[in-house]
Amino acid sequence: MTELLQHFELAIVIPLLGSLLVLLFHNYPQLREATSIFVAVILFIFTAQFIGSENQDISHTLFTITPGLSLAFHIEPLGLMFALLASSLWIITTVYSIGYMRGNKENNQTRFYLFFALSIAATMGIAFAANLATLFIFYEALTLCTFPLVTHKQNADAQSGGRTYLGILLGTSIVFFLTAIVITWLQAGSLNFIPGGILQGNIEKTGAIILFTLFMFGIGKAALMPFHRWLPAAMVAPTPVSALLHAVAVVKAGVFSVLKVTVYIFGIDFVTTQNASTWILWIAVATMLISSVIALSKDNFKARLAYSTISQLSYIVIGAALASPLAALGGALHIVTHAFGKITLFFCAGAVYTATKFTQISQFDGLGRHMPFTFSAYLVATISIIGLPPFVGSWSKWFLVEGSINTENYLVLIAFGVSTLLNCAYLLPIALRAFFKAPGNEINDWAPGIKEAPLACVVPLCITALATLVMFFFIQPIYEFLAPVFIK
Amino acid sequence: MSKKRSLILREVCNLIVPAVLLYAFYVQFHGDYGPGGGFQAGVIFAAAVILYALVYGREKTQQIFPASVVRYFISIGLLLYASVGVASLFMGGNYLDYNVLSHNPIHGQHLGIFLIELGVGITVAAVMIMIFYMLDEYASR
Amino acid sequence: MLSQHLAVLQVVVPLICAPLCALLPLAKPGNKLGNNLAWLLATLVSLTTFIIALLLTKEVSLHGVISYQLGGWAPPWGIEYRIDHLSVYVLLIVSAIASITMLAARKSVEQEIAHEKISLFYSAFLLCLTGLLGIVATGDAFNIFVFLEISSLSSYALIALGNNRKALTASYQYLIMGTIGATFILIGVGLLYMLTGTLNIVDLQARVPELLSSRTLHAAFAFFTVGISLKLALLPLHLWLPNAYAYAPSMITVFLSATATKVSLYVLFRFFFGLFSNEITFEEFQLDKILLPLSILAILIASSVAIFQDNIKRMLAYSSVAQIGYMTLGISLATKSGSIAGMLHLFNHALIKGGLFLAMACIVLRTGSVQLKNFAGLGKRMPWTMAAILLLGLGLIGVPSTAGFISKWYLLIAALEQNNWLAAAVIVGGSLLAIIYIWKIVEYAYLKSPTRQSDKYFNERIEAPLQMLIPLWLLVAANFYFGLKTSFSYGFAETAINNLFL
Amino acid sequence: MLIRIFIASVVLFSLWLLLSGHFVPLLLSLGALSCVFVAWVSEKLGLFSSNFSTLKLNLKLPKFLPWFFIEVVKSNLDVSFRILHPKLPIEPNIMTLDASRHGDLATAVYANCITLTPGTYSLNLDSNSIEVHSLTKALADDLKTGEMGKRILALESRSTFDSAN
Amino acid sequence: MFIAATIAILVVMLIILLRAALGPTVFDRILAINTFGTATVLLIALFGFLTDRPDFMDIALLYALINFISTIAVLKLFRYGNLGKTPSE
Amino acid sequence: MQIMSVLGWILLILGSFFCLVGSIGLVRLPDFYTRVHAASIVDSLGAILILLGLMTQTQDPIVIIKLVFILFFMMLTGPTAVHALARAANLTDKETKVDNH
Amino acid sequence: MFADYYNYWVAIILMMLGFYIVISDANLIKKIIGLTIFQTSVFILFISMGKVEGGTAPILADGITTYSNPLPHVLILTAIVVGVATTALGLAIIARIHREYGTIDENIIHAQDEEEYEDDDEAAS
Amino acid sequence: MDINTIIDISLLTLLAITAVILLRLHNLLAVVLLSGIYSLLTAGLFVSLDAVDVAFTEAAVGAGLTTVLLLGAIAVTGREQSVTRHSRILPIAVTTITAAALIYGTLDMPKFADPNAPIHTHVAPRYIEKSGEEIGIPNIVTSVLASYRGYDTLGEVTVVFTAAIGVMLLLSGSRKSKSQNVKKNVDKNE
Ligand code: NA
Ligand code: NA
Repeated sequence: MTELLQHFELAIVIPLLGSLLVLLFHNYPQLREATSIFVAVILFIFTAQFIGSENQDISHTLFTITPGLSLAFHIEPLGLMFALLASSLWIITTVYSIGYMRGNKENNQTRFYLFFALSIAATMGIAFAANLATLFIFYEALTLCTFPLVTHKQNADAQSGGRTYLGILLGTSIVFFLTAIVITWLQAGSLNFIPGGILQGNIEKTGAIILFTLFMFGIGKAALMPFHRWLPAAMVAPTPVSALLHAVAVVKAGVFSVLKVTVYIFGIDFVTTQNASTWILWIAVATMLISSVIALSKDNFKARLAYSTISQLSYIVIGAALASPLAALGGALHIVTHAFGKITLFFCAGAVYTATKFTQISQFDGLGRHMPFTFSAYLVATISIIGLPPFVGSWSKWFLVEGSINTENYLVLIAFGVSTLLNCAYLLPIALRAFFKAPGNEINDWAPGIKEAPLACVVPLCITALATLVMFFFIQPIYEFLAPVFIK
Repeated sequence: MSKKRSLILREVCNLIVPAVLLYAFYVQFHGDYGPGGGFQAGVIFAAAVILYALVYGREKTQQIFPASVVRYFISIGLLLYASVGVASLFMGGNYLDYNVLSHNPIHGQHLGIFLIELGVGITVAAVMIMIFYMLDEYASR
Repeated sequence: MLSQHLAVLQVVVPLICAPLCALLPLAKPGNKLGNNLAWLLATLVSLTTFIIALLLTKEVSLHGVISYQLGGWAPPWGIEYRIDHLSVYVLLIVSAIASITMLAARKSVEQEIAHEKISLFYSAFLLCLTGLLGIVATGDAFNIFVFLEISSLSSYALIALGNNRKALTASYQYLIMGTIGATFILIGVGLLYMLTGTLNIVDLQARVPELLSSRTLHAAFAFFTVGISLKLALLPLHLWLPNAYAYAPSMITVFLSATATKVSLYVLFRFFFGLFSNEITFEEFQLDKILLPLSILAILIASSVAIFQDNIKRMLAYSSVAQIGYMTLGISLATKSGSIAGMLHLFNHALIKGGLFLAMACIVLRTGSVQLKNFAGLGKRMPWTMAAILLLGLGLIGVPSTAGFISKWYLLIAALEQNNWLAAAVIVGGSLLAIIYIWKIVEYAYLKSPTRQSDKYFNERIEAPLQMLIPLWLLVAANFYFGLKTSFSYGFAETAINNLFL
Repeated sequence: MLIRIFIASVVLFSLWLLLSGHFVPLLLSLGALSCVFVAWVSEKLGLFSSNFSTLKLNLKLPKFLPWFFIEVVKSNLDVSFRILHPKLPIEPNIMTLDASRHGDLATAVYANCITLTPGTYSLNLDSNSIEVHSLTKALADDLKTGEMGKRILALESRSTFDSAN
Repeated sequence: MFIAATIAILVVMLIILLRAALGPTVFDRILAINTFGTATVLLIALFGFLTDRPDFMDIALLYALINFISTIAVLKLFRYGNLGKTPSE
Repeated sequence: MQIMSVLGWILLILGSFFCLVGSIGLVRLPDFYTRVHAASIVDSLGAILILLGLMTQTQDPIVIIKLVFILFFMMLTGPTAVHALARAANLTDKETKVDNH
Repeated sequence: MFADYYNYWVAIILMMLGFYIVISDANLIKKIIGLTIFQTSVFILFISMGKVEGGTAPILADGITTYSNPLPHVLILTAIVVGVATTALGLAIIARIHREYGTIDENIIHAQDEEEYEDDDEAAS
Repeated sequence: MDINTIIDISLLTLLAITAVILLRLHNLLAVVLLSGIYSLLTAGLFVSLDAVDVAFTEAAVGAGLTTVLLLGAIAVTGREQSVTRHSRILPIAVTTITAAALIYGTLDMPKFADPNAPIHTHVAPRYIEKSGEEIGIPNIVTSVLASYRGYDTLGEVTVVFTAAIGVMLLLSGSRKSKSQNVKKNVDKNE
């Protein structure tokens, strides 16, 4: 068994096998979905086994494609955290998907579960990647595997959304990310993720700034403006997809990559000494604020959530760009806290859609009374994202704020304040509307028929909402788990 | 009446065609000594046939040089050439090394050159006749 | 016994079998024996050339350059076949693609070519193969010209056989431009011969350095380069290519797209680095100064034009022009690593484009059209073919783990080594454009429902026959194999260029 | 037929010997083969039916040629004079010659001879007549006297007996 | 003396070329070209003597033949619009 | 030998002269039908004299034979070609005349 | 200078005249003719290279010591054959083009093709 | 100036005149005929440059065969003349540049007929000196063509063969209508 555990790259193989089984059972929906859940659970258990061994410096090189390009995996806290996050949320999302897909009688469900599993496989690859090349390969694989999910509906909207999605993600990665990787290879002679970075002493100041910029824009999944448009575009996908992939896997893969590059390629110290991140910092700040404002203007629920996500991702990029250990730690933490918060919000959106087919916020007046669980969970998650105790979101914001104070970036501090206010402004009114406003015309017509979405939908969103609360109290182990990466 | 119209041409053609055909063979086999060789011989042979076709018509020409047969000769000439090379392989030399074709290298060279020139002549004559046939047939279609 | 003659057998086997193929009885209605025999012969011959190429590869890896004296006359008096790493590399590509093409060809050819012409068709194919292999194998400048013409003439004829009448005009245009190109090459060879008295490439290389100041040598270089560029379809001399590839019979497009321009590029390599040397080419003639902008324009313009094509074969043809730009871009970086990258892309692109056009052949076989709108719903109707197109398309874009990615990786490295940011930008920018045109196909195939011309048929599965799918998926597999394992594709290119560079 | 092929082969081979100049066994035997082949092909092509009579006719030529050559020279001089004359004194006209007594071959020879003599040439042939273009009236009149026609008729008449086959 | 004759023939060729260029009818051109062929035969024959290698008469002989065939072909084409049709009208 | 040389001279010069005259005629004469006469000069006397002149200048029997062949050939084909040409022109003219009426 | 290079220069002029016909004339057959002129002129260039002062044709004969270079002759023999093969093929293509388009004028053919692109070219015409 | 030079220059001049006339003529038949003259003149020039074998071939091919083939093609297409003209600017520019490159290239060429040029001192001398004993036939061109460079000639015959295959492919039989095929095929599949 320990032998088997040595091969943590099986974390990729498990969902791959899962996808194979899904394909095999395409004529037996029950079996197919049972398999999905089963594999998700297996994956989580498998990943969880590694807690405790994250600092043992385990790495494997699978094979070398060509000098510089090798497929290699390692375990380190950041990656393990990401893997745990994705695999745990996969279980919940799978359950939720079953409810959603059946509730909405979607077509091509086999394809859906197939690519879902493939996407998780790719995410695992990103999480355990031991070098930039491996990370890049799975990064691209993730883009491609999620494309069929995004365009699941196969209509004109899906087509144009898919176009933006693919165009920006593939485009930025090939133009900037790949270029940055090649430069890194040429300058450092290595692409490995090494604590403290590999670029120190191999690149001069301007080079470092350019390279950092290339990385930050190249990792389009982090949705830095102006390369953020794919995220709202991807909202044409069925909601579970939006939930898992665009709250967890895809966007988090982006910011995760940002952190990995900052910490293991540049090294936080090096970024600080070279001021490599200065102007990325301001772009991130701007992205954070502008997308919040845009979110305010969106009446479409999922679109608002999407712009909220863009804004929240910038927190993490800011965490990296501030280049202070505490801020970076805050960023890493925010990956987790935002994931739980945002997935809850998306689950809520899906639940509302399944129950009422409503997509616009203005239709939600009084809906809270018909769907109390959903909107309670919504409220909880909202508060967590805004960053108020006793929810876990407050911790990550706290570290980020502390980081900005430590580095004396008071403007950033102010920006955080403004952003928090904006968060309140675009997220809270939805809950207020649902609970306190008089029902609109549409709901009156519908009222007798409206009830909570299927149990398979509601239970998961309650669980994730609850998690934001529970995790608030268990922050110490998470902090200790991540701290070694950032603080020596 | 019609016969007389092209009478001069036919009479002259009757005289010239055998002479030209013979001349083609002369050129074929005297390429070692003077200008000419397989290619030129092939062209001259074809020219004779074409002249005949101009005067007597393609259909009559094809009764004696049928397209189906000419088609085979196109391949046969090239095969003859290429197989001289194969023969030298089997006789222990490099491809197209005529020295090994006979005990005496000079004889080998003579034999090799003779055969390949023959191959050239056959293919070229057949090809040129064929192309003429094809173009003309196409024009009359 | 024949093992020491492999070099010449590589070329002579198809050469001898071409007339044999033409000798097969003409098919009569209802009797396909002759046609099937012709196909069988062509396939066996192609496979044989591939095996010979493999044996040669082994030989060259073990013992280095093979020199074969044709007619037993020592060079420079006789013609020499000279096979080194570079030649073997291209020989392998050409013979492998020929084998794949022939394995897949039977049904497509039966459909597209008139019954009574099929044995001639295969004969012409073998001639084309002979020509291409001959160009690569030879070490004699004039012999290149002769075999170039064999391959060119047969391609003109084969292209003209396409069912659209535009195939004829395309073929004619190719004939004119190709012949101008060949004549320019002839002029180049003539001037070189005039200066040195020799035609043997090795002998030429020994004699060229002392002539560097000669303006005649400059002119020879210019004419040779322009001539090859015409054959290579380097922008702006590419005009013949798009229609030729778009309207040729499907299998011919498969074969030519993957081999013809590649062989021309080989000649360019041979000429720049084998006949002249990298020092002369870049330092004396400053070739990179012209080649770089042209390559950049080729990538950008041709990729952009490809986007607007509705005929997918034409789209892919324009893409080929762009990809040729990538290869010449590699050369124009004037470094070893640049040339290696160009060579590597030559290899990888042959697999990818061959595969894509083979998929087009499948689609033509089943639907008769490669218009974009015809692709609507094909994802369901021809799932395996479309999946292959998608995967090969990813290769063309340069998604990691595909062969195309490896090419771009090395091209980028080569460009950035020189701090050539423009080139780097173009390399990645070209990929962006590739995303657009590849994704047009993917969207139509997967996201559009079939046009409702005849509902009855339009949801039926019409997957291509296994005979074509297997070769197609072999290429797909190769696309990924060489995307994950580069020891041969890169390693051989590296050795080849290292041996060639001073 | 075989006889004709044989005779033709012999004639052709003598031509070969005249042309060749290389009398080595190989070339001689190749020449012989070629001649037989050409003779055979010519027979197949139907070239001999009149060829032999032409050959026999050619044997009579030595008597005809000197007279004809002189005629040619005369007319050449005449036409040259007119060409070089500043005033270009010509009076082209077309007339018809009677050739009803001539056989096919003789008509052909007649027409060719007319053409070979500058100043006149045959425009068209008919079963009984030859249409002739002449540069001057005088030349036309010369022709009309029929001297040439008679001589050619004489050439033919002595060879008609074997043109029957 | 060969020189004089050669030069004369060259001049002849030049003049004939003039007629070929001027035309005006196709027949004028064919006539000119036919005559040009004769002149070329004579030139080659003279040239063999000029260079003292008179054994190249083959070329002249070939010319005479070729000249004839192309003239006939042109005329056939002109009259019948076709090269190989049996003239049976 | 001397006689042959002189004879050759005369023949060649005369031949050249007639060729020149013929070519001049080809330019000077007014229409196609008259130009045919000029061309005939080159084809007949011009060619005959030059070829005869050449025959006097060699002792090699093969060369002489080849010259004879050339002469024979030209005398056979020249008038034939001219006749065919004239006939074609004549017929064409007649046809166009018919068309015009 | 002039006599040293006269052959080459005239050959170049001839080549360019042929080349000009190829690229400027709209008639497909004339283009082919231009091509043959272009190629023939290149042959002249080659053959001029092979000439040796005072040499004669490279056919061994007693008493002759200087021969012109035979190699260009050999190369050009091959090139001539290649040229006529190209011409034949080109003419065959032209014949087909004429049947399909009813013209051999390049511009008219292009115009017809353009129309067809606009119409949409479902592979068969 | 010796007679060789005179002939050489005269023939070249005649060639140039012919080419210019060709350029200006648009009557296809006339063009074909003149291209025949061009070939004849070239062949004459080849004789004067000692290339008798080449002259022989050029005469047979250029003046004879090509003319017949061109006429055969005209039989198909009719004596249609160019109706339209291309723009002249690009062709003139291209030819001018090409010519300039070539003229530039001549500037360092060995002199015409210079016996000490590299072309006459390397490789070729072996053919002239040794072919008699190595091959044993007097015509050096034949020796080189058929033996020393016999492989080129094999290629040349293959080119001719290719042309024949090509012409047969293009002109024989009937064209297969694609639309019919596809229909048939689709039916088969359904
Ligand atoms: Na010869
Ligand atoms: Na007369």
